[in-house]
Amino acid sequence: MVYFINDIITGALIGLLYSLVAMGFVVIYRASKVFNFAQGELVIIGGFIVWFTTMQAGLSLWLSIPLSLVLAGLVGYAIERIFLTKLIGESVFSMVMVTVGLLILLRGLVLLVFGPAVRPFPIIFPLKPLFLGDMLIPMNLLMGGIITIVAAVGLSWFFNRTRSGLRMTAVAEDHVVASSMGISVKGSIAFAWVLGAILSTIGAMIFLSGKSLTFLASDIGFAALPVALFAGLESIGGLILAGVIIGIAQSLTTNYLDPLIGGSLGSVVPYIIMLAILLIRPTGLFGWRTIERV
Amino acid sequence: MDPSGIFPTSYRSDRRIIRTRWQVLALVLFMALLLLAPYLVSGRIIAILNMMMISAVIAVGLQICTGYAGQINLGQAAFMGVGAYTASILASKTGLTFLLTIPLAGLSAALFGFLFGLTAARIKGFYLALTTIAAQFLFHFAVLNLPSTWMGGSNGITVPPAELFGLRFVGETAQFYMNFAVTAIMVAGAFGIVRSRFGRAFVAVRDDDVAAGIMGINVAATKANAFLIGAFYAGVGGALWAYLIRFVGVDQFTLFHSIFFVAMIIVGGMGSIVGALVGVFIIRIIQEIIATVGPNIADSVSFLGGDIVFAGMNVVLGGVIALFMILEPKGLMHRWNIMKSSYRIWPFPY
Amino acid sequence: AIAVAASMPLKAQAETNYNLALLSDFSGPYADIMPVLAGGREAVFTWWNETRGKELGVTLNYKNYETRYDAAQVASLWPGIKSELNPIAVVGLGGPDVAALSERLPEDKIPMFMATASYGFAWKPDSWIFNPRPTYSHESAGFLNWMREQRGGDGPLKVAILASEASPAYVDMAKGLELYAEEHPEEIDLVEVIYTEVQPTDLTGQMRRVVRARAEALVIQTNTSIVVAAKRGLQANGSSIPIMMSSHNGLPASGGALGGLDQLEGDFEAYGMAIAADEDTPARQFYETLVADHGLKAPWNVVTAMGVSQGLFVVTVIDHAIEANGAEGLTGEMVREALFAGPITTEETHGFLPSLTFTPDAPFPLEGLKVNVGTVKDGKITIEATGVDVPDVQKW
Amino acid sequence: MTMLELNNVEVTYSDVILALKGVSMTVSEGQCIALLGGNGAGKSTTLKAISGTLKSEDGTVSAGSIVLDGTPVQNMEASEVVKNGLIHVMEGRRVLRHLTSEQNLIVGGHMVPNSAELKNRLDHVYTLMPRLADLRNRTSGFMSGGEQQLLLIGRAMMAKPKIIAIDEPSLGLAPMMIRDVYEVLKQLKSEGTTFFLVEQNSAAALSIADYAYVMENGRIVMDGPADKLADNEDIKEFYLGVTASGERKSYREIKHYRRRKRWLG
Amino acid sequence: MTTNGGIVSSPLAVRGATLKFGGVTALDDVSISINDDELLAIIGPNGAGKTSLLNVTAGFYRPQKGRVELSGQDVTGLRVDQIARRGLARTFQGTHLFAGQTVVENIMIGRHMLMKSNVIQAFFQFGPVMREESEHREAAEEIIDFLEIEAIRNRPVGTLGYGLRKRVDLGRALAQEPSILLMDEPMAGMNSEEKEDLARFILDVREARKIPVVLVEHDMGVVMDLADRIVVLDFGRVIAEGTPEEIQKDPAVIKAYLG
Ligand SMILES: Nc1ncnc2c1ncn2[C@@H]1O[C@H](COP(=O)(O)OP(=O)(O)OP(=O)(O)O)[C@@H](O)[C@H]1O
Ligand SMILES: Nc1ncnc2c1ncn2[C@@H]1O[C@H](COP(=O)(O)OP(=O)(O)OP(=O)(O)O)[C@@H](O)[C@H]1O
Ligand SMILES: [Mg+2]
Ligand SMILES: [Mg+2]
Repeated sequence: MVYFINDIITGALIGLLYSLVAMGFVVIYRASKVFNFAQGELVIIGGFIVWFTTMQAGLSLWLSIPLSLVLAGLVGYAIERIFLTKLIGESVFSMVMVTVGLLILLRGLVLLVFGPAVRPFPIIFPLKPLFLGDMLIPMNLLMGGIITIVAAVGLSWFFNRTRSGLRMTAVAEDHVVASSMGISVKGSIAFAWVLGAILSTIGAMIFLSGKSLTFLASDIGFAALPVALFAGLESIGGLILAGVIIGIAQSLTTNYLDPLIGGSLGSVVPYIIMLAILLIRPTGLFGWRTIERV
Repeated sequence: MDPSGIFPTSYRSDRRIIRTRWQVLALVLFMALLLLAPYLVSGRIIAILNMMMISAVIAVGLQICTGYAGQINLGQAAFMGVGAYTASILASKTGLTFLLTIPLAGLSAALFGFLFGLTAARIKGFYLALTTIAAQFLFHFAVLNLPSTWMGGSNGITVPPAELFGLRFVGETAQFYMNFAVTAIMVAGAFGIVRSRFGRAFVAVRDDDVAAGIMGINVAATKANAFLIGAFYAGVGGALWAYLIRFVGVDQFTLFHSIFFVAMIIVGGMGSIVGALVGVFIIRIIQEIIATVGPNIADSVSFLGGDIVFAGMNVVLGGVIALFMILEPKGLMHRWNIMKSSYRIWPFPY
Repeated sequence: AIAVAASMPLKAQAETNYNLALLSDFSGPYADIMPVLAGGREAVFTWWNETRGKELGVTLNYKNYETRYDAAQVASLWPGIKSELNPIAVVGLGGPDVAALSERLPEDKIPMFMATASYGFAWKPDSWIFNPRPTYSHESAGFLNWMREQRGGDGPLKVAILASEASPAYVDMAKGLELYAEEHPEEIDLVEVIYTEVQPTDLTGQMRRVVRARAEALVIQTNTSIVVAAKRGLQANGSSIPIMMSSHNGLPASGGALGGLDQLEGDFEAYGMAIAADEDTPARQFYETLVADHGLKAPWNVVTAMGVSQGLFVVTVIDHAIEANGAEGLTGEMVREALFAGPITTEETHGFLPSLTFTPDAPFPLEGLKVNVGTVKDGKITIEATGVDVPDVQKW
Repeated sequence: MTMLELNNVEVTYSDVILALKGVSMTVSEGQCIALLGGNGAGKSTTLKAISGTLKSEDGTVSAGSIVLDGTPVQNMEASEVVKNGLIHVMEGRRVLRHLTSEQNLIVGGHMVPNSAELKNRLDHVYTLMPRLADLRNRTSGFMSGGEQQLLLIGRAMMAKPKIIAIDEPSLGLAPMMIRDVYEVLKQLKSEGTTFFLVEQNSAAALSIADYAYVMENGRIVMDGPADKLADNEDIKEFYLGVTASGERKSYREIKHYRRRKRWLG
Repeated sequence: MTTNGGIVSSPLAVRGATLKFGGVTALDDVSISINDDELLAIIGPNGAGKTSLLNVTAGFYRPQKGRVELSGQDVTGLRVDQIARRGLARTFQGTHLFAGQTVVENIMIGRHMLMKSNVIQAFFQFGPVMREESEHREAAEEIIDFLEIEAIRNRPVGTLGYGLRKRVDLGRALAQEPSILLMDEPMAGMNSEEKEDLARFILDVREARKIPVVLVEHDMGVVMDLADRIVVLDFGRVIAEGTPEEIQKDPAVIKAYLG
């Protein structure tokens, strides 16, 4: 029973990590209506920046973490400047498709800049887990979970309660209308990418702390997708709930069902849950409902 | 816009794709050249053409589903896989002729696609795009976890060569003719579909599904149909793939492959069959150039080191694709059409 | 063939030239090891040309082809390779090469030689593709039996295996061992078969299952990332169940990714090939020769060893073929025949490979198989055992 | 003082379609000008050219200049044009559909420095258009066509621009509502706002405008003080729908005949 | 009026329709029925529920209470496309055209449901499909001639001005060969010249096709001149019904709407 509870807790925490990565998607979507297919690549880039500042440049964690976040923000900004600015005014669809190109490009770029080797990732959170009686909880996930919740609360306050948040929402709603109201679409999208890149980097730190880094890490982007859709693409707060549910379901499947079937149902369970939810609520739990009017 | 001097004289002639005598000539010449290709160019080129034709069938299907009907589909490689597996199983277990296995492969992929298409009745936009990713993962999971006697599990399936009247389709030349025949039929069929009432219904649903419904179009069925047709093409392409490689394994049909199919239709231009073909050509050609030029560069500029050159090549591939999308977000066909109409009214600027 | 000439200037005294096609993956998933692996195998061809080749009047030319580890790319490259090089042998790399060419090579009558262990799905008679090593399951079964003997006492060895469904090859590793354990309950008790992602989020929970099942060994033949995550999971559980790795995710790679070999103290790597340890073995000596005289630049590690052993495997077979058929007019078919004609001795491969006896029954030797075991002692890779017998594994 | 000046403006769509063929006009501060014209004449295009929203439709100002309050704004980013004091109320009822009516208004006033002022302006809009007050928490995408039209006008008011360029404000409004809206416009005008009014309801437009332009086929074909134009026979017939003698024609009596535009020949 | 087993049934009848969205009552027990070959105008202030009434009729909204009948058949709860296939066509407030498509293509989409060919025939493009295409294309061209939009036949509708779009919208509805036509503010955004043109088209349609038309419109001149009968809605209720003369004099209507 203790183990069962432990599995639930660990699952929920892993789910929160998915939520954090998914938050990268959602923030970009919420502020620009662009669905970023290259989110997983942002995670690796963030990871490599952290690796570079710590393992290569040899900075202490206190220095390298803030520096990495700044650098990641710059990368996000650069991506926006190079790839998306020119497309403002074009259909959102073209922007989304550019992110598909970005995915292919960034994969190559990571390989070119950082090389293909498997790198050790710095130990950012203590390796020693937290012991609660018989239960043990990985420190990186625990602290990551807290960070995720704080970030979610903060960002959802920002988007729902502040005027800047409302401005970005307006951009996501309709680029042309927003700019005709004097809202800088460019600024909003740039902000979104900066934030998205920073969130991805934090995600990378939690995900990879004490582990290894290769471009395989981008798979987390696709693991986080179901969480974003489950919550609904506009909902930041909803990510927490969605992440926890999906994380727990996945953990219980891998630990109790997979041994029985001798396969890896755990890795597809998030997608199955997502499909089921979307069939009931086509825009996720808290996503904006499609408005159809004639 | 028609070239001046060309006026359609009947509704049928107005429907024609090919409108001038020169175009007829060009098409005939092109087809003849293709047919003679095995006698004109090296095996390597023929092999590239084989790959292109198979990709073309799949990309054209995706174009119908995504470009015409507006249903973003990131599961095309999975649908292709279903077709490839179907053809392989039928060919290896029942010895059925490829004349039957190829259409059956299309049908079974179509069925799988249709199931996902049904969800499109409720799920829209990005939500739908991302549920099609689920198709990808579910396919992968199913192949690996169903009893291995069904779909070969992790072992994959070896495919006997296609045979017709004792003629074995092995080697790139023989396969070229087989692929050519199938591709020609499929592409011609695609033109038929998109210019028929179905094509118009697809476009209607893409542009405004509310209005489409009120026009008497069954929106849910149309979307499901779009998936069905798109997946049918993918299935046929998958079967051709199976006969070409003669071994299918689940890792040949990944999400990354699906993403490349999407890239192909974007580069070529959404909503145009020719665009899909152009996109396939461009992306495949870049890949082949990289595979061909890369080793030579690595050899001649040895101070760079092979790893840098090859990694750089991947960047080039990604970069060129991204660049296409940035500079020509509406695809090459769009640029072509603009060029065409400004050429026709030349020398007047407008 | 300009490139061929550029990469391998023709020697005036050589009378006969043969071509080898080298399939590489410099930009796909194995880009990390490719440069080193390529260095190893190319150095062997240089060595052979400069020594044996000179004696025989034969030069082996080679050319690398980039496959991006993609079956479609291999398939479209192949006809070009064939017409451009007309190679007598292909030096392959991995799964996509096998997938794309397994049905094609018999038609074109050109054999392909791999570097890695084999897979259950390639285990078919009359193959044209050959591995110097048996399947991963052979290797793990051999290792586990050795471990059980080391442990002594009664009862089977309790074992867990960590695999992934990300690639069918990874599934294959688990399936083979599962079948072996099923058929040999007195040897191996497979207590856990765990599937995870290629870059796992967290394996603490899964490792607790392994610990609670009292596993005595954990087999991970997939990739480095999984080894790292599993190690962290075991550490969190305060456990030191030894991990058995394979060559491509072996001690040096995994140790590097963990930030130091000391983290892997007491863990093992086991495969049917020389262990790249510090000890002065014949393999090590041959490596030093390659470095000193034949331009090899790669460090002494398992990947280099893999490249060198593959190169040696190829040149030895060709050597046999020349002996049997003379230096002139060699064909791919003759090369393949030579493989079955007699064993490739461990001396011929300078201790990189055990003695190999191929039959048309399988793409790898079915008898007399051996694995070597390496471990980390005091932060250093050492050879723990050599020539460990591989049991008879049934096809799955 | 000249608020807005167009000099020989040409607009092309998709590099090939020439929609404006050299349009010049002047709007002085505090003035209300009306731009009349048939379907496809290029009225909306003129507004889009001024406000910088052409780009989203693949259009550019290919010749000529547009000067807003001393700053050249042709091909300027739309959000920058707004900073120069112009708000464009676009046709097509483009509300921010998932936001509530009030959130739409707040977005309109997003440049307001403090929230007290924001509240003030909201109240001002609500007193001028009480219907919007009733709807404040309604998701705007679900509102009726007319309600959305009102919301757009309210949203423009929130920004308190120097000049409002408004595309068919009376579109889809009930007769009583049109009167109300024009009352509001008059009120704003008296407060000093400059208006650039594109309108099909010519009677209403001419009643408030000081000066009017008539556009056909991308060209200005007629212009003059509003009251003068209102007396012009053609304007009466084509735009005001009254016969030369000042009587309204019945739509039932319309016969199938081609009319001739006198100013074209 | 069709006689159906002795019972006289109107081409379109809405009986006691009530439609609520959360707290908003868009329609409150609304009943209307239309006679053969009649032009019924529906007027009312903004937000009165006119469009909602059309939406209920077309099956786009499902009323919580009440029924919709087409020629005596209950069609409540059918999908929009099923209702369209029973002969109901409509134009939209604003436009809902297929913006990227040309005028001809838009009109051909309107004919989709009248066409019979299947996918396989379309794929192989043999005989019947081609014949069907040509036939329907001819019908589409007739509509284009009728609406006098020949010149813009091959223009994408996205590039047309508002007024022409409305005309194409009408063309597309006519292409469905409806037995009843609903029009939601067709005159909005037109100057009086264009209104006259459109009025003429509406009159011609009635003359040629002899179908009943339901017209929602805010232009009183048009409504009073064209309508045979007028229904006035306010806050989702019918507050008056009668001939134009009666309505113009009705004090409730003057208070709520005309002002
Ligand atoms: N996006 C576009 N692409 C191409 N041509 C366009 C585009 N938008 C408008 N046009 C063309 O430019 C001309 C002017 O259109 P505009 O929308 O300005 O007309 P308008 O006067 O506002 O008409 P309406 O009263 O019908 O709204 C028209 O001929 C139209 O076809
Ligand atoms: N889907 C919906 N969800 C919520 N409210 C709605 C919905 N559709 C309509 N309404 C509300 O119902 C009321 C009636 O709307 P409707 O569109 O029928 O008005 P209308 O009479 O057509 O007005 P207008 O003349 O302005 O077009 C409005 O207050 C509108 O806000
Ligand atoms: Mg307009
Ligand atoms: Mg309405």
